[in-house]
Amino acid sequence: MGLDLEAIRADFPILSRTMDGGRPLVYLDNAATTQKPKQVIEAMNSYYENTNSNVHRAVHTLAGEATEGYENARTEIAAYFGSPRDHLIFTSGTTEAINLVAYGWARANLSKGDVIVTTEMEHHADIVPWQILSKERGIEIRYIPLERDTLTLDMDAFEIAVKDASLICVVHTSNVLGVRNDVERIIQLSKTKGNRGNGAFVMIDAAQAAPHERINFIELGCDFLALSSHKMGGPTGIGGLFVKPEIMETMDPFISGGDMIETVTLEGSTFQKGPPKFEAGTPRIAEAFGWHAAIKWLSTHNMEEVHEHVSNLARHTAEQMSKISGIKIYGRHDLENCSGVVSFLHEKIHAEDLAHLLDSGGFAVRTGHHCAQPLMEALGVSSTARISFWLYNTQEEANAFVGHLESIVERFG
Amino acid sequence: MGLDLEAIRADFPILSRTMDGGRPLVYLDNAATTQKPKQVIEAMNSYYENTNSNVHRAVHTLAGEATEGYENARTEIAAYFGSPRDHLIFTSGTTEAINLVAYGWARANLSKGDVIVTTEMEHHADIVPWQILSKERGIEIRYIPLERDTLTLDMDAFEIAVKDASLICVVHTSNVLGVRNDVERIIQLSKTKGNRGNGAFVMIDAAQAAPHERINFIELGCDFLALSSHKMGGPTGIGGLFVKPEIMETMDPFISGGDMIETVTLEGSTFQKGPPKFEAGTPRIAEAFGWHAAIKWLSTHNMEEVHEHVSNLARHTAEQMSKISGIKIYGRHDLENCSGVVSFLHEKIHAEDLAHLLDSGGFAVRTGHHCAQPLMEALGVSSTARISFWLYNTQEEANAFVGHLESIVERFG
Amino acid sequence: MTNWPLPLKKIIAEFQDCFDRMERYELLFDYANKLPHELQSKDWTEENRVKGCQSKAHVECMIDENGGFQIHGAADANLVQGLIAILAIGVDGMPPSEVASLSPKFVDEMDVKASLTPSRANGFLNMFEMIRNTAADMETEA
Amino acid sequence: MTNWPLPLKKIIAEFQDCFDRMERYELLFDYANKLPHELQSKDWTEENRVKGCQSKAHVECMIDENGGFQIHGAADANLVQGLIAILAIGVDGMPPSEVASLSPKFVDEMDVKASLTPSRANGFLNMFEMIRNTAADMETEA
Ligand SMILES: Cc1ncc(COP(=O)(O)O)c(C=O)c1O
Ligand SMILES: Cc1ncc(COP(=O)(O)O)c(C=O)c1O
Repeated sequence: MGLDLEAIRADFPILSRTMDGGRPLVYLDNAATTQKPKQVIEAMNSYYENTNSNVHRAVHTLAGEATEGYENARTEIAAYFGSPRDHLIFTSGTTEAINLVAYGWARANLSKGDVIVTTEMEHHADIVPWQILSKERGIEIRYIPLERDTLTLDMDAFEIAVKDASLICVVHTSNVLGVRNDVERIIQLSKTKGNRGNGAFVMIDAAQAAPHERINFIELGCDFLALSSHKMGGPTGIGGLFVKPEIMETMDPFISGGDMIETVTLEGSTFQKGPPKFEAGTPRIAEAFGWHAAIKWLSTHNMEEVHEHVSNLARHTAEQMSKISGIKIYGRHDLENCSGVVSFLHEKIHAEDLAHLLDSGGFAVRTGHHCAQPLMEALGVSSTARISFWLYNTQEEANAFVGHLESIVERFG
Repeated sequence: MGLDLEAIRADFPILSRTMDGGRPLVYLDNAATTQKPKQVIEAMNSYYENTNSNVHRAVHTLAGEATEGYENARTEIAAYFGSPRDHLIFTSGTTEAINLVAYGWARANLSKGDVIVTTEMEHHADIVPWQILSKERGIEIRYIPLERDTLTLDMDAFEIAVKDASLICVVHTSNVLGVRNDVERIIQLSKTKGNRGNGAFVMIDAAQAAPHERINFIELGCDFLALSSHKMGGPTGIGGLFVKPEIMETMDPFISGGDMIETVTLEGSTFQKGPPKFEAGTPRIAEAFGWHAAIKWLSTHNMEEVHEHVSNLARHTAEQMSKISGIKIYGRHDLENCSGVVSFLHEKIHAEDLAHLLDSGGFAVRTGHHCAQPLMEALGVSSTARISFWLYNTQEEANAFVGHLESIVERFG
Repeated sequence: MTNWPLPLKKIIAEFQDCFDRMERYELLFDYANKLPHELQSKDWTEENRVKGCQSKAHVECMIDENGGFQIHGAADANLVQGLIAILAIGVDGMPPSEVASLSPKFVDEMDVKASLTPSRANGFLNMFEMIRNTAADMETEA
Repeated sequence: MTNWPLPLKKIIAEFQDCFDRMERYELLFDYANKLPHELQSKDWTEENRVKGCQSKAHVECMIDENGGFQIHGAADANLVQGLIAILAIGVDGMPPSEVASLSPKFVDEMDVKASLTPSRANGFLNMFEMIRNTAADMETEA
């Protein structure tokens, strides 16, 4: 079997775009955002052309169809992640999802003296909200270090740190190193040893995992799971937070206003139960239709094959790249479960120059700190260049990339 | 001159949809959300088919085009509202915009003993965030009552209340009554008499005003202006908060994470200045392209004509409806600056039944409390039915609506 | 047509004879006045409220002296009350076990979109589910 | 072609003679090594940092003994440093008044996309604006 790359690529209109000098686009910035299949674009079009209406609380036909479609999206997206629909709160993305944990759950359930454990490997989205909370409430943050030699989390340090922790926040798969953390073990340790044996709460940032790994929220057993639609073929502007219902009940409202209330009087308000309590105002309706279409599209592929494909591409490419003189790879691509991300630097050519030079060959490559400055600090660099593969990338693209990189190094290195 | 309704309608694909029994769709739920012209749908398509990339901090061609388009959207949308680009923070809509004032500004600048003045006429989006803040911080909320006979704000009460107020939050145009408040006077009184003569801060909820009235944030002189794209022809999932820059500087970050930081270390973070500080994570990129297209499209029309058109439709329709036996209108449509909204009830037929019966004629009408329960309380009802016109609605549609309503009342009244 | 209880079958046929949606609504309005066991508004409690309905709807299930099922209900909107009435008439006196296995599809056959009032959860389906569950409980208790 | 200062005109012509973007980048790399007044990295301060550049870039404006304009600068990325060098060469010794009225369009004519590094604000344009403003200030002060 295997993935039918030709058919897959045909679903993505942007992949036939040509760049400077008629070169084909080789899109290797998928960890930043993936491209969208036409099925997703069409689902949103069709929403706007046939159905558009505000959802909930109206009885006309369009409102009925929009509400049904919107809530259906919740049902199907939740099901894709192995959950009933009442576990999924729509947010604008992973960042807002983590902020919802910080504002809605942590501020209601943690206080001075509590400890949050997170890691050096995190994206800023999983650092800054905790730092702000820490400053506001005197909650302590401890960072699990990255082992400098293996570029994986120091699990011994984790085992010690988890004991005092009320909340553990860990990235499932790094957006820089391509490393997948052993989240199963992290969750298990948190639940058994966390909070002095009473069990700690766990938030998993799955932004980089969901695009190539099927995640089952219920089986995984964490309390919170944060996601972005735009990194898995869906539109911008939407994402989600999965929350165990019994924990959702202990959360205070965060963003408030219409649609999340039960009653409002001048004296005060009462709130809805479940996800609606956290979805104030007009929701991201077209975006929910789009994300749903992305999930449907992804479901037509075998995610184990997808994972194998992107991780093989990354592994082979990293191997080839490391043979180019002056190129250093930051990450682990020998691990079987590595993602499609390869970070690298050249000893002489500045990462930003590299990216420009690669772009002139049609290769879309990101550079910078990748919103992970503490990780950069741990790696001893201020930025890296990064390529990241998704299911539509081909071995030919990877080869062409390596070839172009080689010629750049020869000419400019 | 006047609006070329035929050309306008041709821009909206959904308006040619037929409903039950082949009847044309008569969309009268514009206050909930407007339909989108094809220019908006196409702008988002083109973004996804040609440009899609994450913005900021990358140098490849797609990222450059996406960033340019995204930031260009900010420039042009801000300009439409008479402002430089650094006055506009993108949010997911009016609700999040008001929450940003509550979390980012009010929590940093108000404390126990401070008074927030708002009104009985507000949408829940402009009530619940203040109630939550009030509970959390002991800040007092005072509600300016609605004059029961004129259905306008009690300005005498306002003149008294404003003196103690640190922050005034008022809806520009009611989503139920069609009444436009005298926001110019409210702002002037707030600035001169507010906060014991030191001047109070003013937040204007312009969600219902922007679709048919050209608002100039700088000339208006308020401190905060909240908006939703989806109510003015743009996509769901985006809106904005206009803030005076000197006030933006006094705001704490709200949602935090990537892209809004300057530096992150394990010890703490420093933040960007201006709007970026409040836009954490991957922004609503396609949505910004879409909203920009909506603004461009709206700019091709004379907003004074648009206002006259919707307000005439509302006025004439309300007049006709009030002649139907048992129908009672809630609102003021004799006022020259009324919006396109007409709320009504029948003395015998339940509002929800009315909406179903109207829907069977192809008329999309909303019922409920319209996220304004305190206003419903003031009107002495628990809900109303509501029609709301926008620039594509025609006098023929309005007539057909009145005719169908008449026949319903005859048959079921 | 599925094998509906006879009273329901008759009602469905009536609706299918209607000329258009307006006529079906008229019929629903008629049924709203035919509630076999009206729940007086003084007996409307938080407990018997149907969740997910935009309008107020209240329903309670009982067993009559012969062990037959009874729905007592009412709503402020006529179309909703009409649906409650039809359901109440359709199952009146039936053994709870049969009620427990009833499908809500009959509403589709009646072709009244009112059933689809798009609340967060569908009000009618919520009501139906609640009634079936109560019937199933009565069954096991009996 | 706009009426650029002669040294700039020459440089633009050089770029226009390039075969493709890669060759233009090569030329930019060459110019990066031709900074007329390199700002040593020990002199890189928050004050002379160019905002909106992703890479580190620092620029200071001075007046030479003949009252001519001078750009002292450097960057960690070569393409950025190349642009600084071209600008520095292009305006070296020019009267500040002329610098103040220069247009940034010459970069378009050189057809190097590097100038378009899509930061929040365009780094190169920020630098250019800063240089023009400084030149204008020198003018009024003089
Ligand atoms: C007056 C007013 N304010 C605020 C809102 C909330 O806007 P959104 O739902 O787009 O956040 C609405 C929309 O219903 C409104 O009419
Ligand atoms: C690991 C990780 N977490 C969080 C985020 C933030 O996601 P978003 O920008 O969609 O909110 C990203 C995306 O860059 C990421 O890679």
